Amino acid sequence: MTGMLRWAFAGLLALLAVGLVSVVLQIPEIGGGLRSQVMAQLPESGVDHAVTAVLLNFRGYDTFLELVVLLLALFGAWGLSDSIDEAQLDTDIAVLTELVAFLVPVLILVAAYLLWVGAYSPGGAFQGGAVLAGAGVLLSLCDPGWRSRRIERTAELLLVPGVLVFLLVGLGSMLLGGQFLEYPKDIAGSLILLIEAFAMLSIAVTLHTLFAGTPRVGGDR
Amino acid sequence: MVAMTLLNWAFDIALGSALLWLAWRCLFTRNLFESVVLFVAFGLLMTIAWMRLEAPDVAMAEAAIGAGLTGALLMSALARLERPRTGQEDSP
Amino acid sequence: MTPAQLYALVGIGLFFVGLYALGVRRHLLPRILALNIMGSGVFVVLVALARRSSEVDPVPHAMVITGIVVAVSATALALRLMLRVAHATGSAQLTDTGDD
Amino acid sequence: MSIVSPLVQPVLLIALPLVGSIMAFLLSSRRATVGVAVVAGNLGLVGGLIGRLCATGPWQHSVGGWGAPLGIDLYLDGLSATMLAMTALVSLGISAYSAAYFSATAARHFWPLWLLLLAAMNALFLSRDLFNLYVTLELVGIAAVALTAMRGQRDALVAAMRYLLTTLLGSMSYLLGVALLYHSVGSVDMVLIGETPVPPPVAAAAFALMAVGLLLKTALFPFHFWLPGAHSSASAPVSAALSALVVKVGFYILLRLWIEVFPALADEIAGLLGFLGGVAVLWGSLQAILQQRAKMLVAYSTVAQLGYFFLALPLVAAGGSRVWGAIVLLVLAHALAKAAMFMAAGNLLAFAGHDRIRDLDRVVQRMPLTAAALGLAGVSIMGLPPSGGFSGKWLLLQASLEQGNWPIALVLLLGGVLAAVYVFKLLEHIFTSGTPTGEPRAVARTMEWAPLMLAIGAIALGFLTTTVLDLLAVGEPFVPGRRDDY
Repeated sequence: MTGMLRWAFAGLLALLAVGLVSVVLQIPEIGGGLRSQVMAQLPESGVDHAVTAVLLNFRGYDTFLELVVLLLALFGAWGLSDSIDEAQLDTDIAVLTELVAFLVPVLILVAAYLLWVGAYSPGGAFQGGAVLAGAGVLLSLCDPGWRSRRIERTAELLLVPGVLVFLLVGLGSMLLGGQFLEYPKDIAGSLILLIEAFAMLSIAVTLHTLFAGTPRVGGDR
Repeated sequence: MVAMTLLNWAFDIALGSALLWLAWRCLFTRNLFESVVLFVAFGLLMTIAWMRLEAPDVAMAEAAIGAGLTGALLMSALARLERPRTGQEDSP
Repeated sequence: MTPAQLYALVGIGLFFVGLYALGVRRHLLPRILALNIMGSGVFVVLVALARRSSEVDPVPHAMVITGIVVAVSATALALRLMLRVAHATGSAQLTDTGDD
Repeated sequence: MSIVSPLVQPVLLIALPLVGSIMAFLLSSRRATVGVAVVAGNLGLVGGLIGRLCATGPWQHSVGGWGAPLGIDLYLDGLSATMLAMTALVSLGISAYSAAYFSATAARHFWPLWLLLLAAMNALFLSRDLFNLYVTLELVGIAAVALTAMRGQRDALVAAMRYLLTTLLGSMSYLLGVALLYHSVGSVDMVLIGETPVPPPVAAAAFALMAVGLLLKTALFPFHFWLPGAHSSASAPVSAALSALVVKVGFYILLRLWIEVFPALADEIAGLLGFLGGVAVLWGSLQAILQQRAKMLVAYSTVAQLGYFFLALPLVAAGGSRVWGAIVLLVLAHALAKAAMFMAAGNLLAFAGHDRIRDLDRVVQRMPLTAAALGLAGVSIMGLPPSGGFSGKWLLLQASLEQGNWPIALVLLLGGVLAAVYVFKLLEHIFTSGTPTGEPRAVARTMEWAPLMLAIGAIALGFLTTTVLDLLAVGEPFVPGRRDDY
C-alpha cells in the first residue's frame, strides 16, 4: 500500500472509530442484562458459580461447539503437518529440567484445583486445561520427544472424549425425556463435573498437540 | 473518597493507554520476536484489565490461554519460521 | 463517562488498531496478531459494557471465554498455515494480487 | 414435543456427522465408507425432519431446557429445512465423488474435516442465537479453510491463508455487532432482539458491522477478492463444497437478520446491495469469460451467481415473500449446478492432467457423462428453461417488470447472455471431435455419475418449483410481522 492510500485508509478507520465510539456511548443501560435470570436459575443449574453455570448449563451448547472448534483446529493442523514438525525450540535444557521437575507436578495440581473450584468460584475446565497444556509445553521444552516416544496413541485417544462425553450427556438427557443437554436437576452438578473433567483433559491434550505438532496422529501406523 | 476515585480513574486511563500503545507497538515493530514478546505483554495487561472489569474467570482464561499458550504457540512458530530448512520444498 | 465506558472505548480502539495493521502490514505474523488484537478489542467491549451496571452480568464473561478458546484455535491453525505458506513460497507474506 | 419419535430430532443433524468425523479421525481404514454412510444418514434425517415439519409445522428445541434469552433455541421452519435439504443433497453427491477422488493419504485428512463441516453447517442452519451463530460461523470458516489448504500445493496454501484472514476478519466484525446488540437488548436471540426497540444509531452500527462481516464471507463484490483463488485451487470436491454450500451460509444469516431483526434498516440498504449485486453479476461473468483455466472460469461464475441473490434485494421491499422464494430457488439451483460443475471440472483435470480450456479436446467421446453434467449444469447457470436457475430468474424478471425496475431486468437478461458465453466457451472445446492423442487417465465411474446426478437435480428443480416454494412457506419465515420499527 502506498503512502497516500495508507493515510486515506487510516483516516477512514479513524472516522469509523469515532462514529462507533459515539454509538457505544449511546447504548442504553438495561440493568444487568441477563444477570437476574442467571441468578434466579442458578440453584437449578447444579453449580454455584454463575459463569460456570452459563458456560456448562445455560449456554452449554456454545461450550460444546467450542470444544468442536478446538478439535477442528487440530484436524486442520494435522492436515498441514507434513515436514514442519521436526524443528524444535532451542532451549537450555540443564537449567530448565530442574525447574520443570518442580513445576509440572505443581501445574497438574493447579489444574485439578481449578477444575474443582469452578463449581463455586472462578475457574473451570478451560483454565485448568490450559494450565495442564502449559505443563505439557514445559515438558516439551526440555524433552521435545517425550510425547512421541511414550504416550502418542494414548494422547490421540484423549483428544476426543471431551466432545464425546459432552455429546453423550446431551443425548442421554434427551433419552430421559428432556431436551438436548437438559441435565436431570438432581445430578446436574455431577454431570457438569464429569463433562468438565473430560473436557479439561481433551483441551489440554489438544492445545499441547497444536503446540508440539501432530507427527503421526490418526489411525495409520 | 474523591482521592480514591481519582486514583482509580488514573489507573484505568493508564491501563487503557498502555493497552493501546502495546497493541500498536506489537503490530508495527519490524522485529518479529519483539512483536511476539509485546503480544504476550499485551495479554498480561489484558489480564489486569479483566480484573478491573470484575471478570476474574476471563482473567484466568486470558492469562492461561490468551497470553500463556498463544505466546508459546507464537514462539514455536517463530522459531520454525526463522529457521528455514532446505530441501523440504513441498510444492510440486 | 464511566470507567466501563472508558474500557469500551479502549476496546473499539484495539479493534481499529488491529484492523489498520491487518490492512497495512504485509508479513503474516503481525497480521495474525492483528486479528487477535481485534478479537481482544471485541471481547473488551462485550465485558466492559456489562460492567456499567453494579450488578455484573456473567453471560458476556462466558461468551468471552468461549471467544478466547475459539481465537486460540484459529490462531494455532493460522500459524501452521503461515509456516506452510512460508515453506512453499519462500516468504511469509501474501504477495500476489487481490489483496486489499 | 415429548411424544415425537427420537429419530427426528434436529440435534441429530449435528451429532451424526460429528461422530462420523471423530470415527474417520480414529479409524485407520474405511473412512470413505463411514463418510458416505454418515452423509446418507444425514439425508435420511433431513427427510424425516421435513416430513415432520410438513405434518406439524415449525418447532423449536430449547437446548438445556431453558429457552431464550437465558438458553439457546434451535429452530426449524421452511427456510432452515430447505437449506438443510440443499446441504444434505449436495453433500451426498460430493461425498460419493470424494470416496473415489481422494488417495488413502488425502482421505485421512479429508473425511474428518468434511464431516465436521457438514455438522457445522447443519448447526448453523438450525440456530437462531446470534452468539451461537458466531461459533458455528467460525466452525464453518475454519473447516473450509483447512479443507482448502489440505491440498498442500502452493496456490492452495496461499489462497487458504487469504481466505482464513478474510473469514476471521468477517467473524470479528460480526461479533462486534452482536456485542452492541446484546448490551442494548439483553439477549442474543434473533426474535427477541427483533421485538425489542434499539436506539437507531446502535441498530444501524450493529447491522453494518454484522452485514460487512457476513458479506466478506459471502464474497459479494468487492469482497470477492479471496474467492476465485480459494475456490479454484482447492481439490475438486472441496471446491464444490465451498462454492455450492459454504458461501451460502453467510447469505443465510444475512437473510435471517434482514427479516427478523432489521427489516426497516434493511430496506434502506437494499439499493446499495442490489447495485453491488448487479456489478458482481456483470464483473464476475466478464472475468469468467476471460479465464483460460476451467476451474478459474467456474470460480468467477460463482462470483457472478452470488450477485443475483443481492441484485434481487431491492425487489424484496415491494415483492415480499415471492421474491424471497425466487432468491432461495436461485440459491438451491446454484448449489446443485455449481457443485456439479466443479466436480465435472475436476474430472477434466483428472482426465487431461490440466484444465487449460483451449486444450480440452475430445472430452465428450471419453467422458460423455461428465460432458453431459457440464451441459446440464450450464443450462441452469445460464437460466434456460427448464431448470431451477430458469425458475428463479423468471420469477425475478416478473417481479422486476411488475415493479417497473428496468435496471434489474436488464442485468438479469445481460447476466444470462454473459453466462451463456462462458458456459459455451467451456463446452465448445469439450465437444470437439477427432481422435484422442496421448493416453488420458481413467476417471472412476462414481466421479462421473455424482456430478451428473446433481446437474439433473438442478434441472429437476425447475419442475419442482411449486413443491419447493410450498416447503419454504412452512412457518412463514419471510413474514416479519412481529415488529416494524425501532
